[in-house]
Amino acid sequence: MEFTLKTFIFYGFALITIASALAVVTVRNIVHAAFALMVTLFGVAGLYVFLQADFLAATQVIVYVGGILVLILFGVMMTSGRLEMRIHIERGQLLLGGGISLALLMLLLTVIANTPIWKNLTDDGSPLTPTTKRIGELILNEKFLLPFEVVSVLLLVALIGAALISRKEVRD
Amino acid sequence: MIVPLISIILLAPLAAFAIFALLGLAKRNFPRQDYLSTVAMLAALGCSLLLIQEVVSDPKPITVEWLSLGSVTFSMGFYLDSVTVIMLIVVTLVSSLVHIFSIGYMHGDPRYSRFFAFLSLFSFSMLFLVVSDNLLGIYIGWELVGLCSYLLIGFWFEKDSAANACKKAFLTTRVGDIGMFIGMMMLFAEFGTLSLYGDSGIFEEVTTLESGQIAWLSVAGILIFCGAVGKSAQVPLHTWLPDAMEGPTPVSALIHAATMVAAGVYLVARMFPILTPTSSLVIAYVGGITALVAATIAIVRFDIKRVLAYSTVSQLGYMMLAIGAGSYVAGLFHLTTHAFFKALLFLGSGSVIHAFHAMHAHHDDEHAESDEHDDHSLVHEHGSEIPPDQDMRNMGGLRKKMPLTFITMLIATLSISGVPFVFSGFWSKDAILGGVLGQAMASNSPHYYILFGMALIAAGITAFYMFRLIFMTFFGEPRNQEMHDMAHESPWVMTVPLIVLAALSFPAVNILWFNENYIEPPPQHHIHSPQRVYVSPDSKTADANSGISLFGISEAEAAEDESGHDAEHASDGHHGHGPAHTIAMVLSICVAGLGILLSWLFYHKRRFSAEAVATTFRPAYNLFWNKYYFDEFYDGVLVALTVWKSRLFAGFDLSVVDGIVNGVGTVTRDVLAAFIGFFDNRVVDGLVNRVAAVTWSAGGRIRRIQTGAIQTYLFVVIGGIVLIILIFRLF
Amino acid sequence: MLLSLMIFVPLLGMIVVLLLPRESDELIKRVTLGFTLIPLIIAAYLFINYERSIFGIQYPHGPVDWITAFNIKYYIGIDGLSVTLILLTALLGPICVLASWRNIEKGLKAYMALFLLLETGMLGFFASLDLFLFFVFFELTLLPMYFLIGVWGGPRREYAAIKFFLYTLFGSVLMLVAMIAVYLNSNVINGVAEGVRTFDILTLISLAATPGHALADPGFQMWVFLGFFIGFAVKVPIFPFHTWLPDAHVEAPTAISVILAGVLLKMGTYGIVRVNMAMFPEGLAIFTNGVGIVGNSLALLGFINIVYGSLCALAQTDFKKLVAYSSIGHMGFVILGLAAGNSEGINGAILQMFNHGVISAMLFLLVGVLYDRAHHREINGFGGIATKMPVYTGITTLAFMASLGLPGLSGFVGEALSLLGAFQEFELITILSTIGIVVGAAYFLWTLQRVFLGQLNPKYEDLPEINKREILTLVPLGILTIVLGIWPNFALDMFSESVTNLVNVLEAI
Amino acid sequence: MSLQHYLVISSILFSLGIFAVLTRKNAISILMGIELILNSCNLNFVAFSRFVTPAESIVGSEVFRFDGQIIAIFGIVLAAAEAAVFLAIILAIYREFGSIRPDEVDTLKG
Amino acid sequence: MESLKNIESLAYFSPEILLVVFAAVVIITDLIIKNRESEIVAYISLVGLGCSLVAILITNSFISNNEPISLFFGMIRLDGFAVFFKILLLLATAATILFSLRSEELDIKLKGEYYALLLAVTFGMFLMASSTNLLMIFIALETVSLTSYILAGFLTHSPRSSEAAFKYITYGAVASGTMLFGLSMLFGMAGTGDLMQISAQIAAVLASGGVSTLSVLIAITFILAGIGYKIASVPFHMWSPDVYEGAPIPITAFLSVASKAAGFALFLRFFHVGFGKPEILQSIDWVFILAIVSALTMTVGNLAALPQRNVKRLLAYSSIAHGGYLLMGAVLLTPEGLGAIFFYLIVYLFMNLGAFYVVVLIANEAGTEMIDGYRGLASRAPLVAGAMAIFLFSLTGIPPLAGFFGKWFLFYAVIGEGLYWLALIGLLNSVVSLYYYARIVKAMYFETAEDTNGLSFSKGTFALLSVFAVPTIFIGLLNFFYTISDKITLQ
Repeated sequence: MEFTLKTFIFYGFALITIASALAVVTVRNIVHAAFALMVTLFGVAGLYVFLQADFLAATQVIVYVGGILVLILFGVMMTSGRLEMRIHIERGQLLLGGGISLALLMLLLTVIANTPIWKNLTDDGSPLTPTTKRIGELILNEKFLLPFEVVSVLLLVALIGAALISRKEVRD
Repeated sequence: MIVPLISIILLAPLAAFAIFALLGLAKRNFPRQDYLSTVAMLAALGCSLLLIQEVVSDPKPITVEWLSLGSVTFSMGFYLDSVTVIMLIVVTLVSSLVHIFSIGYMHGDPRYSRFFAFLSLFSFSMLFLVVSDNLLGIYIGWELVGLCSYLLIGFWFEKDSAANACKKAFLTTRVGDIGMFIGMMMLFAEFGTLSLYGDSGIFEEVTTLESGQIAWLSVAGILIFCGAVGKSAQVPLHTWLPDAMEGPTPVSALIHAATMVAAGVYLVARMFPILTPTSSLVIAYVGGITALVAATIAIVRFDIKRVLAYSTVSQLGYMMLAIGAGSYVAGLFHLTTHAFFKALLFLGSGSVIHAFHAMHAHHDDEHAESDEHDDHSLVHEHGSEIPPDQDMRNMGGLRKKMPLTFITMLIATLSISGVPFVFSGFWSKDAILGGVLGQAMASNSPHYYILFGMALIAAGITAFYMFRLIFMTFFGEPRNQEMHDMAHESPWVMTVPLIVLAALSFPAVNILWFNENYIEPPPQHHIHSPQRVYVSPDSKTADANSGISLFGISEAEAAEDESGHDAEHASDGHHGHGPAHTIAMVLSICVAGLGILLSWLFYHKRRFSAEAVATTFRPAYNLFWNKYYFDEFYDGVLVALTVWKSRLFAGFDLSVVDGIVNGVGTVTRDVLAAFIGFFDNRVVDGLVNRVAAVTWSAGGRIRRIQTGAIQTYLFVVIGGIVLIILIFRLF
Repeated sequence: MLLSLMIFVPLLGMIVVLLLPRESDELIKRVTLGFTLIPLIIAAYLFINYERSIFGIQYPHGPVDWITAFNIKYYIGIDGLSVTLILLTALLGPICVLASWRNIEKGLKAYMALFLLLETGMLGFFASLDLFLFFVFFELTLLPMYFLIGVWGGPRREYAAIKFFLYTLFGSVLMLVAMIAVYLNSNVINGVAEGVRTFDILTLISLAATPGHALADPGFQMWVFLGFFIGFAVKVPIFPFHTWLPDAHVEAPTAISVILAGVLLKMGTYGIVRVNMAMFPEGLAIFTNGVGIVGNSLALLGFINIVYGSLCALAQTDFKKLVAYSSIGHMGFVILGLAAGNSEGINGAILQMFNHGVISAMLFLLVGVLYDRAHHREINGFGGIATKMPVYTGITTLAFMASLGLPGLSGFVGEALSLLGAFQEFELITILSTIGIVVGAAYFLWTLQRVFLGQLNPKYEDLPEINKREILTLVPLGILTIVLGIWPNFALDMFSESVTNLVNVLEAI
Repeated sequence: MSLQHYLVISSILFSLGIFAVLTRKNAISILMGIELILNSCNLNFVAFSRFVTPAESIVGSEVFRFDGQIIAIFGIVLAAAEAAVFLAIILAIYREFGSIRPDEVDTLKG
Repeated sequence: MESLKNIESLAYFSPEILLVVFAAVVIITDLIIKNRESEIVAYISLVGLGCSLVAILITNSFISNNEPISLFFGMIRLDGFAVFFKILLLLATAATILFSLRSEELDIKLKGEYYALLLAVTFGMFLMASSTNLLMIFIALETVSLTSYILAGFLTHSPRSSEAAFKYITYGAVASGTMLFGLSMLFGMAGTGDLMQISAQIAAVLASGGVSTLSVLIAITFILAGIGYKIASVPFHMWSPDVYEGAPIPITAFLSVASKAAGFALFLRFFHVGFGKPEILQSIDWVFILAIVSALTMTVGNLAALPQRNVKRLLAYSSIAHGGYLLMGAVLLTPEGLGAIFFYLIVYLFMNLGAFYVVVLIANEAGTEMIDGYRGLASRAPLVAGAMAIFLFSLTGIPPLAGFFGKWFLFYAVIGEGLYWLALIGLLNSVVSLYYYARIVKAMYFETAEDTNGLSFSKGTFALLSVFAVPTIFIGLLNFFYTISDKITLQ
């Protein structure tokens, strides 16, 4: 693979994504972790662009960064009562967790390496084309209408539920 | 006529019992159970006498099908030959007399009616045993008489000694019965039937056996004999009989002297055709040893009933010896005479006891209290305490107070001692002695000479201890004046039977035995050795056996012997005519006279002191006094072992089997569940914690079990996934 | 139809009882009694009208389609074996109701309802000709029994009840596996599955005798035999599955002990005859005619049961426990007889089943009578009560004598025939088994002595004699004991044809 | 920039997410871990959509492969909904237990 | 088989639509009537379920010759299988609504939301039972999960409830995330989201060596995490005792029956349709793995249930065990296995819901969920105790109760496949299970209460109780249900 700017940028995104994800799972400060997560999410969005998923990248940024991350930060703020305390992570748990995660990673890498049909599939280099219209058609008129409708119900439920549960007091 | 007669014989006593039982369920009594039972018995007696005429020369069993199992059929039925009829008469006669005697003897007992009912049931069972034509029927009657014996020995069950004695009697005889049952099983397995007579009966089938095949038959014969060992109180299962004297005396007279104990003899006589030389010899030895052992024990007893009991054992041994030695008829003859005189002796002693114990406080608590702890022993120790009214040391000089009792008992004693010629006992005993000696001479086997010697010694001892009894009881001065004053002659209901029985002790009354045409010889065939000496006391032709031709198992040998022994043999069947009988008679008269003389010197004249002799021969005396330690042996070893073992088993059951099951349960419930719980709560967590042990100790925290922590669960999820994949990869 | 009526009348009775008001104790008792008498009448009718000389099923009802997906049918009928046990069950029904007349203090209604349900289960079990139905009825007895022991039992009733339940369920589980295996193979001939599968016991029996049929394969038969056998062995109970029995018997109320000993144990042996022996003769042959210890295993189990049960009984101080262990011993004779596989053995075993049902029922009733008066069962705590209760003592003696195998009473015939049969096949084991007879006599007599004979324990100066109702419960059993002792053909006739047939099958192996 | 690149990235993200979920002592950190996991899944879908799936439709000369993308879109939406509910529950937990340490929420156990 | 397009599909989708519509109606009514304690919303929900049931029956009549109808471009499918599960789920939901009406725990002011959520979750479950597309499967699963989290944590004033919700969502999110990763791998291997095509595609690439078995295995295992957590199979079961204990009892009942049933619907469709091909089985014997999982599941469930003292928690473990039994049938890939599952689910529906209903009643009246609270129930409330005994023994599998027939069917199917060891483990497990079920019975019947006052229940309570108890007695005895179970197939 020739080393072009594109690849350089790709590796940059990949590195940023992974590094920030690593930060998310390692930094002690939850707010720092949240910001690291933001970086990760951006990184993934960038990768989406590389995969010619422009609409998806935008959605990623809007929903994740604009929505979920904000929610998380809210959550952090609302539950920060004991944040000042040092959270002591037991080393054993850390080691075991790390071990299992690593084992899992190894397994997955083995799979990736041992799946012929996933090999040698390189970017055909086709130019970025807008996908929004087609996605809109698919979702609203074609194959993905039903999931779309169901998800809307799901969102409604989540809305009601979140409101319900996080409500301060429902006692009589 | 046979069937209705036998039906009456069997059903009359049964009905008497049934009426009692049915009314008993309604908690009522038949007002005169005593008369009812007695009349029933007399009816049976009458029918038995009528049967004398019915016996034909070639009897056939009369059977009904009892059980049919497809290929196999068990039938029940009667077989009526002369022996049966004589037995019937003996049983019904003695039973009737005992019934009558009991009306007086048991008078005033709170369970008076029950006593008669039990007597009736016993009579039925005994008669059933006698008439049965097959082993199964015999076995049924056999066990039923055992039951009645149990019930009657334990009649005064408030006495712990009686309660122990009845249980002991039943159990001991049952041990023998098991042997008999196994013997029956062997016969059944071989022949497929338990019928004795008839075309496919055992006696017919046994003739088809080759002589090489009879080893098992010897075993079967001995096993069947085991039943008789139990029932007829042969060594080593004799210990129950003396203890059985705890029962009322009429019971002792009827069951434990005249009939039931003789059933063993009857059984062996009945099974005569299947006895092989080996089994015969075993029987003879057991009988001989029993005769001797029991006689020696009897010498040192003071309890009047126990003397008689050991005497009975001894006499039964005699009969066994006779049959074992081939003197089939002699054995049965002695059975009959013994039944009469021994019943008489018992009833006489009952009369004495009755006299001493007019108040009939049978169940006074005097000798009951020592037995409180007996609950814990399976078989109780055996009446070392003598009831005062039975202790001969309390008696003496009774002949004037109770003349009738004295005279009748004296007649019986003379009979049993073998005083010559006028008493039936002499003839029957002589027939046995002659038979054994004849056998010994015929077979030239040292065994039978030894046995003859034993029999002879036993005869002498018998005369000795019987006269000892008479002297101690009826002669001399009263030793216990208080009791003596109380004593009185018994009422007529008790003395009349005594007189009748005394009359029966004379040979003239036992006429049937002297009629050689009436007594059928047992069937003979080639498995029998020349020991088959068929001896009739008064028959020249008694020795009508063809079995002489073979000796033992080997035919060649047998043929050789045939010629050698024929001459001697031809004559030894007849008492008084052959050399064997002559020798036997002379010897027997001598030993009897010697015994009586010694007894007279010891106990009447007091020329010698019995105590002094006892001291001189202390070991022998101890042996006799302790009855050869049989009871101690059983108690100490067998019974203790059984109880101990069963306790062990129960312990095993509780602790081990249950323990294993509970253990499995516990393992399942506790360990595995705990493990699962552990797994749920601790393993993963515990692993985490253990790995972090350094942190814990450093922090000095008490170990905190993080149950319910969600991340534990997640560890399991992810770990599970990895595990499943890895496990699968391994396959 | 008559048979179905008999089976389901108690069920109907249960519903009726449940609808009665809770307070009307007397009415409930009478209604229950009535509903147990009807099956008795029908059973007696069947018993009398059963054509003895014919081998085969009589009074059949069905086969009616039930669960078509598995070709399960409602199919009942009787042969000589089942009609005998049905009579026993139906007879014990009213007796047990009478025995429960006074001593059920709480929840009488539920007690009676459960009892009626139990009776339906038992009757149905003996009449079933469909293996599945058979199993369902077999299990149907579990629930009521569990409650009857657990609610109305003695101090350790909870333990006893669950133990009983767990044991039996464990056994049935293996049975279920075997049953499914049989069903699945019921249409396989020469390795090819064709036609419908079936649960019909009669059909299965004939299939298992068809050469080339999957059911006839000795290896298959062995495993299936084992599955069924363990299931039934728990019920019998055969060592080492027996430890539930003493607990259950001791804790259960009198009437329930009676049913347990009288009928439930018979379900095990009946199952062994009906399924294990008739259906899997090849499997049976491995354990009775095979080589070495395996070939003697069934007889050995019988022997162990006899000796072990008797010795355990000897060691007991609890009257009821003694009787319970004696049951183990006596069921050993059944096993021994069945192991013999010949006419005498099997007939004897079946007769012994019936006799043991009658005798042990009597024994438990008698223990109950005493317990109701003295409120304990310590054998050593009594003494001399024969003076106070002569009639009771008389009946007890009868029962004891019958139980220890006194000839002339029913216990003897079955035992003797079993032994006679077994001796022909297993000489040594049978001879050793006779130890059980002596020990049996020993513990019964010893008990008799300790409880009834000797000095009267002053505590029981005022012990009331057995009353009329109690006598009424005992008399029919006592009569049966005597009648069967004198005239065993009364019962033997019923099933000897069936047994002959079975023996022919077994001997053909 | 082959498929495998993306797959490796997503695998790493996934493992990191799992690691977070297993070890973080803060409920919100766990939520972040979950978001990482979901992102890795989405990345997978999009990558497969780009490289593996057959052309969904051809409009003119352009080849569109959308299934994976649309799944990813739904994935994002679901993640959002889940996050909302999760946070609501975290708030409730915080209210009841005064802590959002997952190992302190352990009254239900055994 | 052509898939119907969106508009054409609507008619077949009417049961689901009705549920959503009624959920909306419930919320709107709740807003309108102001009285937040009114139970009218519950009845509206019931009407909604009724309408949906009618719609299901109507749509069922469209399926002729067992020919499934593919809807919405193959997103979901209408077949007998789906119809069966829909009816089952509907009944479970109806029962849950009735329980909720009686539960004092749920005597709160948020009725409108509560019932709307119940309808929504039912909607999600319907989709789980009929989805044939990876995306649809995941969305359906998430709908059910999210709603369940909320329902489990519905008692906001109860720490237990919140904790349950927290654990549930954490666990669920991880499990479903893992599953999604697995789905993505599957998508990557097959290149399509349609289950039918996936099946063919995977078989093809496996055969051609395009993917290694390990890859497929990992994908399956990851997906199993998501489905396994729904049906609470080992090792994905650990959430369920905690959640069941913490959640409101009606929800616990609902989760243990409906959620599990829906999970099984998904499981069956996914594994039977997606991976049931012999070609796939040749290289990946997942049947064996799942058989082990099934054995472990019932063993763990039963053994862990033994020491429990809280009836709810005990029943939670018990339902894990029952999941294990069902799993036995699910791994068989035979019509018998399927039929057994269908039948068992019918039975399980009645007996388990019945048991939970009694738990609700006792929690209301005696105020406790502990076994000790059941002491002497036989005398305090004989009918309730009797019904409970029936349910418990049916759960154990004692004839003639339906549970026995259910187990019979299952073990029959298992042995039919020659898996004797599995059947034996299962059966021994039933023996073990007797022990803990009987502990409750023991408390009710063999022990006496300190408080001997009778408990009084309304007639409606008894009526509802008998609605569960009567079928628990009779289902097994009637041929009808076997016929139904036998008819349903899965293509």
